[in-house]
Amino acid sequence: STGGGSSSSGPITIGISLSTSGDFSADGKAFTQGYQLWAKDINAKGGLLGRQVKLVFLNDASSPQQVTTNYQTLITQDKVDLLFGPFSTLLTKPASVIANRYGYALVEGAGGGPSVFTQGLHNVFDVSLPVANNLNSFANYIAAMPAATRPKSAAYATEDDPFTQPQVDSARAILEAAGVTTAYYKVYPAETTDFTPIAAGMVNAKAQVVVTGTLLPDVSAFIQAFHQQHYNPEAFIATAGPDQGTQFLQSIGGAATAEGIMVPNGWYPDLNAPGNAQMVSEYIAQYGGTKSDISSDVPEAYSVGQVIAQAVTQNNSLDQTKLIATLHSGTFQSVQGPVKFDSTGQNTQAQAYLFQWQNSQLIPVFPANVATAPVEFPKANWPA
Amino acid sequence: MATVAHTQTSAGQPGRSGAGRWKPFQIVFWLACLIAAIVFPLVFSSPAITTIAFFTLVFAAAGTAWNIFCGYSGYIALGHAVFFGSGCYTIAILCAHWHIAGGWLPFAVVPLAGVAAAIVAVPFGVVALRTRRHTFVVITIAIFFIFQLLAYNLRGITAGSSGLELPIPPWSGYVFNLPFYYVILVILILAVVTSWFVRHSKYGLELLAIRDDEDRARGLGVRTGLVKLSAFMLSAFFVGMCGAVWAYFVESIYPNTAFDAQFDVLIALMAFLGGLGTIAGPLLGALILQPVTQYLTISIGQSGLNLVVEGVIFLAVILLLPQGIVPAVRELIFRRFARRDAMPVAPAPPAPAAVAPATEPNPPDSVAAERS
Amino acid sequence: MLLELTNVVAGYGGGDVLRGVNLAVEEGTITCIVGPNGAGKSTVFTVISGILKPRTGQILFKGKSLVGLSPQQVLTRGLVQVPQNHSLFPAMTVRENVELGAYMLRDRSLVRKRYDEIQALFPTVRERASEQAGSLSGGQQRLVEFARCLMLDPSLVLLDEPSMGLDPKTLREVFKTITTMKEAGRTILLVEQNARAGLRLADHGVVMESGQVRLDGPSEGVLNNPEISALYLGGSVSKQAAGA
Amino acid sequence: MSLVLQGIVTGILTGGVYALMAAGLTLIFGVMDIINIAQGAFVILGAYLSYWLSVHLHIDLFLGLFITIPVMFVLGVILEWLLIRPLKRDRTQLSILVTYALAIIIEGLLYFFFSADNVKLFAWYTTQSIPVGPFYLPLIYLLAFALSVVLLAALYVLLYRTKFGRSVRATTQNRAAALLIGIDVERVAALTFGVGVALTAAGGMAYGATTPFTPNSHYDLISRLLVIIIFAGMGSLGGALIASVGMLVIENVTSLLWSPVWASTVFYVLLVIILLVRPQGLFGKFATRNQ
Amino acid sequence: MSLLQATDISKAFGGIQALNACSIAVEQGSITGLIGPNGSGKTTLFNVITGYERPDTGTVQFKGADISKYGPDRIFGLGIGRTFQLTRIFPRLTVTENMHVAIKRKGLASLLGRWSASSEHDRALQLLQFVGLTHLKDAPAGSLSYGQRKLLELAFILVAEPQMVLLDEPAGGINPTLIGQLVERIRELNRQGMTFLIVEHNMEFVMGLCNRVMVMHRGAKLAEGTPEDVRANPAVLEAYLGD
Ligand SMILES: Nc1ncnc2c1ncn2[C@@H]1O[C@H](COP(=O)(O)OP(=O)(O)OP(=O)(O)O)[C@@H](O)[C@H]1O
Ligand SMILES: Nc1ncnc2c1ncn2[C@@H]1O[C@H](COP(=O)(O)OP(=O)(O)OP(=O)(O)O)[C@@H](O)[C@H]1O
Ligand SMILES: [Mg+2]
Ligand SMILES: [Mg+2]
Repeated sequence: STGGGSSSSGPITIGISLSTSGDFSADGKAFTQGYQLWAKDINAKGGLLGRQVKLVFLNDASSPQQVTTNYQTLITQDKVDLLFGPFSTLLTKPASVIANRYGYALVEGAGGGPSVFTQGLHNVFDVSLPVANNLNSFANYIAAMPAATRPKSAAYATEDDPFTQPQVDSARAILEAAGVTTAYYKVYPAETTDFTPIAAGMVNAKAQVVVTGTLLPDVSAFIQAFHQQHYNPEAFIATAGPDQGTQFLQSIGGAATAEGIMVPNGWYPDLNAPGNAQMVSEYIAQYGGTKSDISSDVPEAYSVGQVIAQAVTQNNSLDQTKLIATLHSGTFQSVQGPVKFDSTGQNTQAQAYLFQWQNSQLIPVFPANVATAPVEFPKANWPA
Repeated sequence: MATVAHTQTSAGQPGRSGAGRWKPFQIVFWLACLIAAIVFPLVFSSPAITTIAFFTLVFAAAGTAWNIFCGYSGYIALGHAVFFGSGCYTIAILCAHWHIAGGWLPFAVVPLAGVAAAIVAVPFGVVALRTRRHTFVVITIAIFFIFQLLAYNLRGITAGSSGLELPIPPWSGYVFNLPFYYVILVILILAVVTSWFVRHSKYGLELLAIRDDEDRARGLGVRTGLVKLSAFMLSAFFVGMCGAVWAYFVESIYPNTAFDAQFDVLIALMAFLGGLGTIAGPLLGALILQPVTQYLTISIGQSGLNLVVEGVIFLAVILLLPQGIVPAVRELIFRRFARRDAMPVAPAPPAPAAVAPATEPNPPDSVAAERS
Repeated sequence: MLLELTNVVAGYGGGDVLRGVNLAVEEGTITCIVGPNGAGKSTVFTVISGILKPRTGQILFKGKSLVGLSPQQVLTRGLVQVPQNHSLFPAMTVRENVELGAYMLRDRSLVRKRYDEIQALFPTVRERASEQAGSLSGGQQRLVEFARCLMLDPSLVLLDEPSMGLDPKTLREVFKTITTMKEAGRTILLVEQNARAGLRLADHGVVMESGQVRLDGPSEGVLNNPEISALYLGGSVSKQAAGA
Repeated sequence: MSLVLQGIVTGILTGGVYALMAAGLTLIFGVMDIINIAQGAFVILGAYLSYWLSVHLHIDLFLGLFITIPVMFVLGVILEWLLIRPLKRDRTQLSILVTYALAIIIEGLLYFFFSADNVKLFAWYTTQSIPVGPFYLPLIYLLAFALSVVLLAALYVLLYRTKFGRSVRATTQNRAAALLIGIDVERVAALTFGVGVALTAAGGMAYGATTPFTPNSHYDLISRLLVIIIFAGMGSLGGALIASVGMLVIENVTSLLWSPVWASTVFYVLLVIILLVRPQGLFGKFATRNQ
Repeated sequence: MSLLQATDISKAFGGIQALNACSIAVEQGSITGLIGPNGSGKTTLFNVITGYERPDTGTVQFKGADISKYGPDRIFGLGIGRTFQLTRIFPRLTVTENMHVAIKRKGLASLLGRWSASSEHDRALQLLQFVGLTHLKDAPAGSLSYGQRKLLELAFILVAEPQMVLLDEPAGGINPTLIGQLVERIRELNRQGMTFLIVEHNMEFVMGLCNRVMVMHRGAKLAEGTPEDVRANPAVLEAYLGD
């Protein structure tokens, strides 16, 4: 390694462990893109504290054991100046423990499971939306509908995962309070490969609203099954998957099928937030495609870089103790909007937006102040 | 030690004629290994290295323990992650239940985790050990999944997919790994010594007989059910302890990391690679495989090519040293001894002893010497 | 000479098991190899049939070398072997097992004809035709193995202990069949621990010991050689019984 | 009630896809006594081949099989020659290692060429369905099931009605004896491996058309496939079909009537119970007796 | 009371009645021969006696105790050892290790102690010497020739010193000279109190060695008596010996 940590003139090194194989490899790839875009941008602007930024990536193969090794390697061997987080709650937990052991701050964008923040660590910061509230904007939108048009029943299915299940449960509570009955509620194992029985159960429940706590593979399987079964719910929202741009469209067979599908998120390509437009255009320049092809993993990663950069700049130092203190006290800007951490490290300022695929675009539809179009309700039928 | 000589003959190699001279070398070899293992983290003190060393020892100990049952009895179990996971959950639950804080105390819970795993091995073994060969392999896989699914679904005990946390020791990063390293080293040494005793006892011979022909062994008075189950429990006990130490080290466990299918495959691979049924085999397998995979993941993992390189290394080792590394190396050494000694699989001297005098004298050594 | 082994040296990974075997089998005769256990008799067979490659030495069959040929190629040359143990396909029926003896034949009607002849010869084959071969008794299996080798019409048959496990009546049948084969012009090379019976059946006797041929000659001569008799053919058990 | 019926029907149809994937495994297992850990990876490779053909050359998924099946067959024959044949002793055990290595090599190459993104196969029929009574039967499942039945039947004929099949079974049961009656056991092994791998091209296509996949998906597959073939009894083709269908039906029905999280548990518990009663699997045979 | 008594044993496999109400008794201290045509049920009877097969009906008594429901390990423990017709040794263990598997374990100490240091080791080596396998004592048993395996199996049964030994075709595939020595050895062990029940098709061996012979036919006992009686019995001639 170049040992950038000790020299004050060489580049600032930032250590990151991401998954290029295993369960999280698809997200790992998008996250890598986000981190790299940020580094490119800041270096183009003259770097951080006047020094260039260099990212050191290690692959963790989606294994917590490897994450443990990786962050120790990054800290003690590569002597990196700063740490960025890995992808997923599962990997963020061991990573934050290691970072804590060496007094490092761990800023991350995709480790939002509640258990990350109950470990009693003061060095972990999640720049993204606290997971449990993710679906609330959707639930609130439905709850706010006039009683006459408000759907009467909802079907819920969620993967047994600390990321998805809390969101679905939270949405369900709001909807039930608003009088939307639960026609179906099932948790299914994360390893499921055959989704037909769950889909069949939801089809059978004939609910008007479908809420799925899914990642990409499951949601596309559900969509295919609903399509085949000619089941057209009036509203269909998934915790994740529809926000993954091209990958999502590929896995469901094209944008026509995506019409009307909703997803909650803290970000969208046209969000009016510092640096967002630039990031979007650079992403397209670098990786091609259109702005709706951008996975929401990208801005999550990008924001991590932005927040750390602001804190470091404020301190004019790479000192980790100061960094942690600053992160706890300050308010920061990111492509996902403002960031302010509470004492556990969750972002209190994060906004939950509701997005919907309309005419091949994923656009914000709720809350009204950011909506570029009204919600398409009921959702269009599946294409023939 | 005569260790290597014995196991070697049962792997189908020439006999232990050289064992006498072999023995001092072995003692020196094992002592050297021991000393190297003790001073290693003091010399290479970087936590990045000691972390890998720690994981390597975890696998070495688990692989050795796996071998005590599977290597000797020939029952290839792909469900030892059940014991590893039981160890993980036992220590996590007990620490939470007894409010044990991070520090030395949780290590005291480790043997309990081993005992818990051994207890789990009883119903597991009673069911699985009634079957053989491929059916056994698949039953262990199935039981593994049952346990993993239970860990997911018995939320009251395991917290389901949110996982459990262990107490965090207050040690600083630069010395943090050392206690873990030495604790697992002790477990490893215990496992190796146990493995050695089993291998050289009548009990171990019975396991080996079961491997070759279980029904025949029964017909010679071997209480196969009891022998298998006890070895299975012994094996589980050590794997459970490994799990507990590992869990304490990584500090958060989930159903899919504690009960990890890859763990099942990995320890079996290590034993195969090093030499199934040998004492040093699983150890060596872990010593090679674990650092190599971790290193490859770190160094070229970005492209996904680490898997390709790993696979190719694997293939090369298997195709070049098909019996595993230990037996292959041993054969090499024995060849050298055999230059001076006669090979035991020499041409048959006059067969029935009583007939011998009438036939021409026919010293087997001459032929053997000229051949090797 | 139909088959001729010259100075054959062979072994299984370790040392040499055959240490320069010289052996000649004359066409149209029965040759019987006897010798102590572990002398290398079966190894001679595995070398001839191409399963084990000799280290040095020559094997000529009808004047052409067999060295380096695969077992199938050896079989095509007209050489069939019945090994000493377990050569049935246990989960296949007796009938399938016997028919597989003619695997090399393409002519289906010929296969059928041969099968009919064989089942006429051996009642066990007929009666147990549709049962799994693995469920037969030891002797019955041995008989099926023997029956199977009759499916091909080879010029040389190698039989490794055909008598083993057979009851006296069946044994006579088998020996009679061997004689019939010889009369039909086949050549037979057999190994027998039932040495006296084997040599009485044979024209030619070979005594092997420690991987070498110790004596080779007309079977009468071998049988009557007092030294050989004492060393390899055993005394009579009943005589000893009388002494006890 | 109709829900249960639907669970059973879709279980049967998805079972067909699994049978197709398992058939090659059971064949290789039965004939060569080799546990081909790479079978799952071959399935995924087959799926990616279909994907590549359909995305880049716009070749229909089923038509593409005329390309992918021969390609996978040749690949299988080459790999057998290169990797399995050199194993002279302890083949059963070593082959586990070799095929595991093969699996991770395939996985690594797929990451390299196709990235880790989730992929799914599409054609006009993947979203179509046919109304039957109160519900719809997805067309792709019907097609995949039909494909599975056709291929399994062909394989059955090959194994039990041809001379090649007889030589395959003979080799399975007694290799040494097969050699002695003139069977070219090496050729049999190569062809068997080839056929076993070729089947994954079809299995992979059917899988990819019904489920999204990544290079990593083979881990989930292989354990399920292994379970199926042992459940069925090794080497039994009809058994593989019935076991696959049984597994999927049990899971579907449990999932619908009780809960998806217990579906696999119920299946595995049933599996353990059945194997305890019939260790040779549902349709396996024991041919050995003590004597 | 006979040492071993099998009463009315029946055993069917599918349509085949391997044993049909078969009863035999073996006296303490005898060498009893069991002969009969191929497939007459001799091996099946051995399997039933030694616990490898459960009889459909009938009981087996050893020293007066019913052992029909015991497993092979327990029956061996009671003192019945057997060899197999299709030899079964432990192919990957060395010849010496094979010898030690059968040696009785006395308590936990002997189980956990080193076998190579056990007191029976010398006896094992002596027996190997007797069957002519000393030079192969460290070779894996799987590399032995057919006859050598048979001898090894015999040797490891004998080293265990069971009270009663069942031998299934001990002479098949064994060199005649060695058969002579085997006979001697069996006689000597018999004098020391070991009881033998021997299945064998080698008539010379059976008639010369056994003091009592039983003939099986179609799963039942056809005849029994001294070797001379049996040999002269026309039913036996018809069914087994032929003319
Ligand atoms: N597969 C093998 N590996 C190593 N050594 C072997 C192997 N097979 C046989 N041998 C050795 O070769 C020698 C000769 O064996 P072979 O089987 O030819 O004897 P044989 O004369 O047929 O004896 P038998 O009468 O007992 O059948 C024996 O000493 C045996 O130990
Ligand atoms: N497991 C089994 N399945 C089917 N049939 C069996 C089984 N075991 C034995 N038999 C049948 O029972 C009969 C008796 O067999 P057994 O082996 O006892 O005969 P044997 O007297 O020992 O004959 P041999 O002299 O040939 O050894 C045979 O017809 C055999 O096919
Ligand atoms: Mg032989
Ligand atoms: Mg018998």
